[in-house]
Amino acid sequence: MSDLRELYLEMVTDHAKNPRHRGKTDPCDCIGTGHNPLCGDKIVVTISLDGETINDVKFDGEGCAISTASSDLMSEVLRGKTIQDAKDIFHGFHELVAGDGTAESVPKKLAVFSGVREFPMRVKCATLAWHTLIAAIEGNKEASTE
Amino acid sequence: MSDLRELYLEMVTDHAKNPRHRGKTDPCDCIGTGHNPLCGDKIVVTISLDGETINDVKFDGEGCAISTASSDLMSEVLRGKTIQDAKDIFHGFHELVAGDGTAESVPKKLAVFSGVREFPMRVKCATLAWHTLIAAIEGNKEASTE
Amino acid sequence: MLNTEIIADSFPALHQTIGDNRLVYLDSAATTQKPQCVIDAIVSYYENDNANIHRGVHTLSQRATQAHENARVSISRLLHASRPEEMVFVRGATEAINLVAQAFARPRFGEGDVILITEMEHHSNIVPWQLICEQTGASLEVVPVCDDGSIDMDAYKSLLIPNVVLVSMAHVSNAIGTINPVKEMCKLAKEVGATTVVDGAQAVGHLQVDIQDIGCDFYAISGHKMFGPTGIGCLYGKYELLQEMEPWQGGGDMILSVSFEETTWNDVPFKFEAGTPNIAGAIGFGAAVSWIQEIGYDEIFKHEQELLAYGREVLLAIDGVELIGASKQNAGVIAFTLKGVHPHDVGTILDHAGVAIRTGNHCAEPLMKRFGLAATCRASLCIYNTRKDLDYLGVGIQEAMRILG
Amino acid sequence: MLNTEIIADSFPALHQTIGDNRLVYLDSAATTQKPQCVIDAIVSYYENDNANIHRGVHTLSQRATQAHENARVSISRLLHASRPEEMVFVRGATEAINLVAQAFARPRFGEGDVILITEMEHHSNIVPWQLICEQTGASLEVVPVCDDGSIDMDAYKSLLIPNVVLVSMAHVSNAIGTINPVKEMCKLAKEVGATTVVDGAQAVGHLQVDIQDIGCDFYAISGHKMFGPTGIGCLYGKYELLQEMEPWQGGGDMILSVSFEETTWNDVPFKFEAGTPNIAGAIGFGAAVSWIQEIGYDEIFKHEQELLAYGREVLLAIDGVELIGASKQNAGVIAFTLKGVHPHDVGTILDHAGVAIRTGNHCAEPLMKRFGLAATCRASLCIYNTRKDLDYLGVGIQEAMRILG
Ligand SMILES: Cc1ncc(COP(=O)(O)O)c(C=O)c1O
Ligand SMILES: Cc1ncc(COP(=O)(O)O)c(C=O)c1O
Repeated sequence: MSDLRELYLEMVTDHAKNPRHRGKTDPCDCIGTGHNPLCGDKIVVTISLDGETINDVKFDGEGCAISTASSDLMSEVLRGKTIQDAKDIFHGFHELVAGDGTAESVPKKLAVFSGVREFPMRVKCATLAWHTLIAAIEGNKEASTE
Repeated sequence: MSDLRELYLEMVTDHAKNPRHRGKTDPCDCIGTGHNPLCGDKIVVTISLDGETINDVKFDGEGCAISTASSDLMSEVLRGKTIQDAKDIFHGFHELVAGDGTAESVPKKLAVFSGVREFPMRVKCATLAWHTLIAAIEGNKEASTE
Repeated sequence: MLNTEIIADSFPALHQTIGDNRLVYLDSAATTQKPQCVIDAIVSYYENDNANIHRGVHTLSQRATQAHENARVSISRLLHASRPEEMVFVRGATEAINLVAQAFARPRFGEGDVILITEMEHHSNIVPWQLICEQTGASLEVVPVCDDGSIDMDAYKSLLIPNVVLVSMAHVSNAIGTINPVKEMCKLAKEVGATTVVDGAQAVGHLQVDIQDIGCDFYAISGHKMFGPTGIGCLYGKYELLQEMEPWQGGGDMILSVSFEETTWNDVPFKFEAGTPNIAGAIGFGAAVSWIQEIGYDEIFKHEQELLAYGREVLLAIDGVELIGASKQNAGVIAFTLKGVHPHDVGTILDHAGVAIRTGNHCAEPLMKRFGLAATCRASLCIYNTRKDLDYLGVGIQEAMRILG
Repeated sequence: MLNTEIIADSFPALHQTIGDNRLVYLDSAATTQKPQCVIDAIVSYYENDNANIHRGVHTLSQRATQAHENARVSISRLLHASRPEEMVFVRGATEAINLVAQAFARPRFGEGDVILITEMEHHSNIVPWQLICEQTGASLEVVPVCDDGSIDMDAYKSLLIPNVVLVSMAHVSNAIGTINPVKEMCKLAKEVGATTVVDGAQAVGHLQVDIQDIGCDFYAISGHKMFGPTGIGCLYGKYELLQEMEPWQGGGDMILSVSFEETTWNDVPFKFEAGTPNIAGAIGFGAAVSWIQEIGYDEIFKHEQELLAYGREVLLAIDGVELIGASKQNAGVIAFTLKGVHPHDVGTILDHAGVAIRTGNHCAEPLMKRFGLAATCRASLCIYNTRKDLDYLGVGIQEAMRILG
């Protein structure tokens, strides 16, 4: 049986309860809206860019613990990264929570989501922020996990 | 198990193969069309009346052995009967083939249809002519057994 | 009190563990579990009588036809329809409502006509009418819901203007469990000449429904929400209305005769049942009806009311729990939120404890919005549930509070 | 040759007697019998995983969702669809064709447009188009059938004028078994820009179907005609076409979000799957597909062709038997009449001997008229039939001739 404690690690619940990156970037160069119809969550991700470099990422909206923590930690790890970095990190992250990836292939802070893989119904919660980020970068306004 | 020989008594197969009352009455005071979608049969029943008395009944169209024999024997027993008689006989006949009736309650010639009761899917074949007759009398042009 | 342990014994799916915990199934509003007799009826059909129905002369076809039509008779009696021909077999309540919308409303409604629904409807009783409005130019009006989850009857009365051509309402809300005064609502609707549709998906598994007494024109039900199989349901329609209606789908069995020049429709209800129906489904549905009748609605309703009261008590004893729309006339549905904990997380944590509830918008987004929520938790009760089940629910919720609250 | 005795062993319904005689089931074109594995899959769903699908976080709902979607994948692979999203679950072929008619054709067609079907169609592929013609002003044209039961391809070509917007044709005729050259017909239809619909109800249980190779836009199938449960089928539609189409029914699961102001549709195929689907049906359908793949179409087709040849031989040896439309490219369907004996009587007499055939117009009245008949007898073959079955058929027919001929 999958272990609940692996899903709700302290770092996850901490970021879920006290997100550090809630809000809207200023300036806001890209904006995307994400929707997870499974739980009714809607989030808005904003990005400020300096050329190809991500200066800041923020998110807004209500979500479950997994989705909020994932949004917050995504915002945290992407600061100062390039757009290509962001895509690569998402790839690794997606492999971690839904594929064969290991904790080594993602920035350390994201390793706390390793437990998600055991909860297939929660994969979409963990990836919603990322899908929304990519949509924002690519100029699609909306992302949905369904 | 129901007995096939009870269904296809010689009198039934004889009237089915050599119906005596095929055609159209002249004059034709009432006409009705009957349709049994179960087997695709369509028959036309015509009646010549003298007041309330049935002078002649004939039928036309293709049908299965049960339906043809029933049409033919109906035509035979109804000659000279009143309309009310016809309705009463149909009532007894219906009870015989689909209800609790016995051979005593129908004109002798119709008793050959006693076996139909054991073949529920054939009740409609046996009653099609009668439904059509009633429809003709009551001025409804069409009868259907379904 | 009813011996529900014995009742639960007839439901094979209830006898399993999720991880280390016994399954506690509190999601019957989504779909009920199936008693053994229903499963057996399906198996027996496939193992003994499997054949296509209508128009077959061979024995299997006769048996299958008989069993299929017997089910129609059982269901029509359960709901007190005036004749079996008033029950049209469909896939479920959703198809039933769409059938009314497309075959009744679409050819009749137009600009200026008003369709009235309530704020607590399931999407299945919203979207078909939105489509009709788009297709015909009619407009949709919505009766608001009070804070306690009951319909605002004053608002209902004032919305019932003569332009209202159809009123459609849930008998029981799937999201919060409100039992609506459908008899009174139908009576009022009739006064302005409106056709009435009652969405009974959440009612018939839990309380006695007498269609004649309610006085509605149409009533929609789903087999799978009343111990029956998936993929089968019924639309009840008044005989005269069904007769006047356009056909629904075209195909086999719904016609009397077909030619390229002229096609004549079959009689009601076959006119609406094109193609091979869900024969096994109908037969299983019939078995479910027999099962319900064996227990009796009095027992069912009493038991679920008792559990409802107990469940509310258990939940309200937990700090941070808020009940949503817990009206006085309520079926066994408990909608709630947990302070600071998202329903989706509650669902996962409860599942881990073996407790199955539903979380989300329950296909009732407008009602969620009415209560200012994106999602809720919903525990829905059934005759096979026990107080112990609700104790487990309470323990699981406390665990969720501990982890995330 | 295949060991069909072993195959027949997996079909519980085949092991019974009708009166004193072993059941000989020759009515598989109406519905096939079900192998044990299909029945088991249904039972297992109800006994272990029964839950509503999509949007549930609890274990049962996850399992049910997974099983339901796995079935979609299996079916899409069987038919060589390019992705599972191209398979829409419906009640059966009839609903599939109605879906195309209402959600694709109705909003697009109008006066001057021509819908082309053939003279051998099942009512389910005639009436939906008659309704569309009535609703849109389009007109229906019909490709004639030759004496041997094949499509008159010259006539087809000359009917394919640029006004033809849609062609719909049976892959295999249910009434006489003709296998139509659907690949060529689709190619020709494409040349005039017509959308193509293939009614595959009678094909997929008997021969390998490669949708990509056929090149059609839509393909309709019924689970119950290919060893699966009743009440489930699929519409295959090209992904781009499905995306462009209007929704079918409105309700739960077919929307992304609902508000009274604006409702957004869900993605394909969910846009067309409103309400709780026939979950057990889909899962059983998936099991039927696995069963077919285990046997393999090569074996199935070879066996049925062999039986067809033998069956024709048996029948033609009886005085008074006439075969109807026995074309060269024919599936295992033998349509026949008996001189001087009405098919309905043949059906009763054969049933008495334990032999189940179908009699009547086979939901193909126009084709009956084409052959100047009101009804025929039809023996339809399946992988589980044997030569012995056909011997019994022959004996029964001789009995019918003796009694009534
Ligand atoms: C050729 C053909 N098309 C369509 C259908 C309709 O299938 P269903 O009754 O499963 O909807 C049938 C079934 O008899 C058929 O044989
Ligand atoms: C109140 C209500 N109406 C309609 C429906 C739709 O029923 P089905 O999904 O069986 O078509 C549901 C099912 O969730 C419901 O709860």
